[in-house]
Amino acid sequence: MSDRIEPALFAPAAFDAAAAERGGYESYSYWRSTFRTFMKSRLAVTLLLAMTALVAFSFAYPALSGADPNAVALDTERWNLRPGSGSGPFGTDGLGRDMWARTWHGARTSLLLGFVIALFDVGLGMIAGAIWGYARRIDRFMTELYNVVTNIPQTVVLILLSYILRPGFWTIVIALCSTGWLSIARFVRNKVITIRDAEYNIASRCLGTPPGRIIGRNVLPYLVSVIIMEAALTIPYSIGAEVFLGFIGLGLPLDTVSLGNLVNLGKANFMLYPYQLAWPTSILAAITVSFYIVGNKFADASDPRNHV
Amino acid sequence: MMRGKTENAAAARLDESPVAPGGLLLEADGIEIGFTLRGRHLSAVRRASLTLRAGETLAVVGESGSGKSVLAKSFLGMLDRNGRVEAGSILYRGADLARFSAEKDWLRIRGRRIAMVFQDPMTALNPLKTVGAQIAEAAILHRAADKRAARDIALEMLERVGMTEPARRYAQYPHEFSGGMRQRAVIAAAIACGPEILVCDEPTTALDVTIQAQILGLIKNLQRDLGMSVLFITHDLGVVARMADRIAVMYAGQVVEEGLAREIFYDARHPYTWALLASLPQLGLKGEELFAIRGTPPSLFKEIKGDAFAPRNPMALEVDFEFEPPFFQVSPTHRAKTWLLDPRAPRLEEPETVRRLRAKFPQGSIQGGTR
Amino acid sequence: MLRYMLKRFAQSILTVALVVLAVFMLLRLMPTSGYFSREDYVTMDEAARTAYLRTLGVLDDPFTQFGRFASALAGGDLGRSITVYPRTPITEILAEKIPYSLWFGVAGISVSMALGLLLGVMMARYKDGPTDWLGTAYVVVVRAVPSLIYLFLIQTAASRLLGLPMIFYADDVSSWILPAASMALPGLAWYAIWLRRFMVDEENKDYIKFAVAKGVPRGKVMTGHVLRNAIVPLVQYFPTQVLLTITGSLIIESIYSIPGMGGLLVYAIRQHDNTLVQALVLIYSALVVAGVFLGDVLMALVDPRIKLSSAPVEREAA
Amino acid sequence: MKRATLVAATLAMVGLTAMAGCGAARKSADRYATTYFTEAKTLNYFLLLDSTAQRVAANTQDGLVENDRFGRYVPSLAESWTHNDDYTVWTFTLRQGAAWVDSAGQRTAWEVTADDFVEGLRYVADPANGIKNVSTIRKVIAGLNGYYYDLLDIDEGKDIGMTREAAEENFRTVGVAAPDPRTVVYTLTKPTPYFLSYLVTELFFPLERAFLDQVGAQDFGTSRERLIYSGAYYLADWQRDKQIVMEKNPLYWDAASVPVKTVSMQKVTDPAVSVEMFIRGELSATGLQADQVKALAGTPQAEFVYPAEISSVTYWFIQNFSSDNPEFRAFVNNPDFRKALYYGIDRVKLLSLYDPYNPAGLLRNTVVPEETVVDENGRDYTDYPGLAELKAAGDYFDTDKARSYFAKAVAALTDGAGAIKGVSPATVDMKPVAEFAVDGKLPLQMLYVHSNDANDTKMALLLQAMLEEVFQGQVKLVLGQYVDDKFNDVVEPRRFDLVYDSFRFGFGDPSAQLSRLVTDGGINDGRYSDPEFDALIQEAEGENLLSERYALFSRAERLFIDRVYVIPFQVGGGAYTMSKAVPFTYPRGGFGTTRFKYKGMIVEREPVTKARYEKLKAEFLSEMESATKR
Repeated sequence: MSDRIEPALFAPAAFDAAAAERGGYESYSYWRSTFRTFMKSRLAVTLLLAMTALVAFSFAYPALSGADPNAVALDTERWNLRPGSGSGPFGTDGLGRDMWARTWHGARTSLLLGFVIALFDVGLGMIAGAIWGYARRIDRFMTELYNVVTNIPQTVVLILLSYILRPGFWTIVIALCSTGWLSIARFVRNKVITIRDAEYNIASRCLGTPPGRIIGRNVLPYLVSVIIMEAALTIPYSIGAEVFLGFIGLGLPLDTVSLGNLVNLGKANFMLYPYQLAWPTSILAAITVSFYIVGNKFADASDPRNHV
Repeated sequence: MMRGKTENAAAARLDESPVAPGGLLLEADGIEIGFTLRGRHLSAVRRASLTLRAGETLAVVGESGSGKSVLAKSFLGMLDRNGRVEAGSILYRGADLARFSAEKDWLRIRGRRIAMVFQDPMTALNPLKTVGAQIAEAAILHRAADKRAARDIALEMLERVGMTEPARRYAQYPHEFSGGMRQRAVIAAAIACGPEILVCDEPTTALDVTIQAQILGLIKNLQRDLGMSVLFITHDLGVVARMADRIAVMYAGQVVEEGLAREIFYDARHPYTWALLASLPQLGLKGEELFAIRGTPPSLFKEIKGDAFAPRNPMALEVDFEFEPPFFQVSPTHRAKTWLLDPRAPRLEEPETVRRLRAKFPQGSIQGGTR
Repeated sequence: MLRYMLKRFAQSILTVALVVLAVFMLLRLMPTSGYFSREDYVTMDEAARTAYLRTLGVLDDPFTQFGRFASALAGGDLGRSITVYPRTPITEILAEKIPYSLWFGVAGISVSMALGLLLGVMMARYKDGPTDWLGTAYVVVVRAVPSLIYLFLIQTAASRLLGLPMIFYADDVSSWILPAASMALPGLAWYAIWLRRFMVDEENKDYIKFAVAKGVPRGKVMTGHVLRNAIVPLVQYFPTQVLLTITGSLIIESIYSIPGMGGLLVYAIRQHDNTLVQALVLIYSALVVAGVFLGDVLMALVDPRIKLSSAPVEREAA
Repeated sequence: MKRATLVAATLAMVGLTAMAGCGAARKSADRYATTYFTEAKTLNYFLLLDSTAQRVAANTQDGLVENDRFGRYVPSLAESWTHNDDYTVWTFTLRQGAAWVDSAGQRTAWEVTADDFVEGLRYVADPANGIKNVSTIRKVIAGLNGYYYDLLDIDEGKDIGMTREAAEENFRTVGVAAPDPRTVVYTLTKPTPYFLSYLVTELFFPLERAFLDQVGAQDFGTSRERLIYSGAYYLADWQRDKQIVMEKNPLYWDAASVPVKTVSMQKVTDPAVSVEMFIRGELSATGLQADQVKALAGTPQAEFVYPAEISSVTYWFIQNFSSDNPEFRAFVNNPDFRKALYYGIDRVKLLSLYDPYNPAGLLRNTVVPEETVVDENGRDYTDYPGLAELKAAGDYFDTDKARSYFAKAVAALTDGAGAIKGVSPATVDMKPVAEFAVDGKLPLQMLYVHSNDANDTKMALLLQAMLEEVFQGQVKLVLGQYVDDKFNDVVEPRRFDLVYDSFRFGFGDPSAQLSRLVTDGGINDGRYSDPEFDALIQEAEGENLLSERYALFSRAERLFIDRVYVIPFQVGGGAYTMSKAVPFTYPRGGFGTTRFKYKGMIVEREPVTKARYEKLKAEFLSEMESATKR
């Protein structure tokens, strides 16, 4: 085989430094790798699509359809209609309210709740965690605070705050965030301390870069993946918490349409009108499960160890 | 090239006849090892061939990622789950290890025939078990020893690897050991079952320089005392110079040059080997920048055309970018895979640094390769 | 060691005291009208209402009340319930209720540990296989779907399908099955998923590879090395989990009518039973603190690398 | 039980019932199993903070008199009684040998004596014991009010010139005395012909002082061992939040009238569970909510469902006459608007949330409940002229009337362009219940406040839709919400325009409710004022002849309702039940603990069918007719 090679080829070739450097690798980008790794999981992609569709529909439907989820039927014949019997795809509830409209309005409320809580938890947690990690002086205080707060059983705080404050959207937000941010802050703090003492940051500090800039430029980007995951996992958690608070009578006002309220109302009538629980529950489960899995898969994908 | 898994029954029967020193013990031929990483295929080892003779020390050298560890691991059936030997054969005592798939088969090889010492002694020992127990574990398995006997063997091994107060050391946990002591313990565990081949995967990289010498000495002594063959994987030519009888140089999943230690050090033919030798810090001159191979190794996810080293080789020929070179025999014991040895190729001088090496380390200062 | 324990103990006392004080002060934010029913409110005049509140001992300033609570506590007295079980000594209430929660909790933990660890091992052993897939699906459902929903469905569906009683009767063993099983569900998922993760982590470690290289059969590697080491981080949580069983499960106890501790705190808060809330918060936080400490001690016992010193053990799983 | 067995059992049950209907002998059971939803907070029967404790007290403690199955007052621990001519001094002669038993059903060292009744009242009258209900009788028993406040002042640290011991000595002057062990004499502040209706409340139950001293005041009634029993049952088991078991008192003076030997109550949290347990045969009786009744239609159980007893509690809407909402304040002070509301609220529709089949059966049109107050001729108070028509009106919902009254009100209160006279745009601050802006124009915005209970919320939404429809969009209901037990924080500071409230009827006289509804009355939460009504009530209170007294009260009540100061709409209790207890075999009465008594109740092995219930009811009504006519 080698005999057939053109002798002319046996001439020295010019050295191309760029080609040598390229080595056949594409340049590594953290986000591109994360994205690619994530997209490799068919389940994650499917659920991400489902999740997006659910979220989009939950926000689009109430906004576009104009259906009133609290529209009461004065005609008692229209109460408790089973799905399909001229009553919308999900039937009606004990006041003749359209379960389809209620389910999507409820999904929107619950998602909104989850988003707001995630925003506060993660936002507050990040800022506090970054400061906590960077400022050695407050470390002791924050650690003590963390110890005290994490020693109070979460349900105690949840119930206590829900009870002292008036039941409502912001009460639940406050109740859930009052403890949620601290665990994220703690996590961020640990990360920050690890990164803070990394050599390039010490070098950077020596060059007189202000701490704020170091946090913003060098530290926070490392936390973004953590943050997205925490945010994604906060959604199912806060939806679950809302259901729990509803169960003990401290949830959102019952004329607010939320998944928690729908579940608790549906539960009371489950033996009689199972669909009144089944539909909201299915949507709820679809949302929580997809957020949970997508969050976890994203966490996997954002872990550089899993990058090719 | 897909292989069937049907002829494995015979694989488990090993030829027990003694192999005279210098006789062929293990012969890997045309090995291809591939990994599936997130849906992509990576060729870690590409048609690599290697022989190991009884009682010799063969050093496999190359940059990280050149496939040397992977190749060695395939001799013990220890590739990660997503990797497998896709082609080639590994003949050992009449069995083709490349066709082993059942764990039952490998259990006859691992430890008792071929043992392995890992790079990082800090992580190679189970932190929650006593050092003694981890050595005895191997003894129980391969010498069918009861616990008492295994303990005695373990104590003997600890002593053999130069541990003082073996009884006390036996009951200690790895974290109570220094790095060097841990590596001794790892070696003790590896030799506890009396293997024929000891694979040392960069056993000194993680250690202090002073400890390195001790460990290398220990391995050398053990080899002599126990009559083992040693497959030494390293990227450190300094270590190679001390240890190796023969050297195989790997690049991008291929063995590119193979020969007796002195042949490689004094008469290297492959540009990559030259480059490696040139990078020896000992060869640096005051006021001159240390030599470094330019560029990065190729991605093994992609098909490689021609000579894998060509893009980084300042002396590359046009043909290197088009066709993969075959092996050219330099001497009966020495061969290299480069077009430079082709009669059609221009005569190129080896680099200045390599000549300097010859001047700095005259014949005989390379310990191995006397055979 | 002794110094460390003393320091740790003092810190714990302080933490618990701060927690109780915080909750105590929060409780005082609630209006006293909650002590009266609608009917009471209209039939009692202001003076009578004040008199009633005085008999409850809630009119003194919070610090006096707290002082009273603290000094009684020093004498081993948790006080008497105000509104939930008026005038009943709290210790008596607890003595009645704790056994129920404890037994169901311990039963739940035993089941969840046994099955959860088994499931975790199977998932790790057959990673990416059907077992792993099903196990993961189970874990996802249990962790993502609000527990109220599946617990309720279990009560209604399983009791009908299996012909088991819908509520708990102390003298009917078959009525213990569903609540105990429900109790085990979340724990089972927790054990399974963490054990799986830790085992997978362990499997990739060098010493596992070295053990394989020594020729240890895979089964032995799994049990003797991987499982052994993967369980260690879980051990840390064991004391907390066992201790916290006495706080009961609100939902399960409520739907199965188990007279345990689960709903007590909620009732106490909603009925402004300050002494009861204080006692419960005190107990709960003391349990958490004790659990964490015992967890660290246990860790030190099973992991030779850890010595009890000034720094608490960092916790990985949550 | 496997599904097949369940089906078989159900079929067998149906079969047996059918047989029973054919006249086969019904087997009676000596066990009554039921459920309860809230735990008895304490067994101290003077505190009675919840209905479960009331059930326990009703069956384990007796008073001087009790109600029979027709609601008549009959002897209990008192054999007989007399009163003076103006009903101010009542003398009771006790039964001999009524024993206190302990929690094992064993005889104690004590018998029920006249002193026990004196001690009972002494306990109730001491503010230190925190008896909330004492206010009901503080002004009934002579000297009690003064005694109570003396002690209260002392406890609050006021110097009233005596020590607590001295003040306690003054209990001699309070109108209760035990001249001999078998005689109790009550002296009252004013003529009280209906005094017996107080005696079925716990406030007049006996208390064995020696036992109280033995267990200590603090511990009294905190466990079943720390209590002794004088009633038909003793408490054989009490596991908090789990179960209550009452066993028949073997020493009971009227043991022959107690057919059921064991009453067992299981705590459940979910009403649906109770129904399911009944269907599975685990219970003797269960209540049913509206939706559950509907779901049972077509099942074998459907024929067992019959209406539950209604109670003397009345639900009514109250309007805030001094609202912070200027729009509503303008309208509510207009009688035509109130009439418009009166006719415009479709109460039957609201009640179909509670009873889908016969919602009108839950209607109540009067403040004072029917079948509770009867004059000396056996005539029901609500059958007096004026009220009789109201009662007969039944469902008076009338859209046209509502609209025409509303039009009148609008004409009077607004200019032609829909702007309400004298009202300018404002922000109505009723925080934390609600905050909203009003523009001083039609549509009228009004704040309806409801609890976070599921049914209350449904009712609010229904009311909102209903008023929108009836008043053609001119009345907009703003909804405000409070946590169930925080109603006092809403109604006291008057953070509502419209809200509903409910009141138990305390004792056997219309004054129990009506006298509290006068200007500045205890339950005048709307802050209306009507001198004409006040005068009528005052006049009625001075009349001692029942028929005259009731005539005056009924005139006042009619005027009160015609002017729509409140809008009564619902009876207490009601809805449906399934039970193995034979209806009308147990005591009947609207006061105290009577309605919780199981004495005399006959329990069968099979559920009572609806048909049988109807038959029993007809029989009972005719029996009662003859029993109560004098």
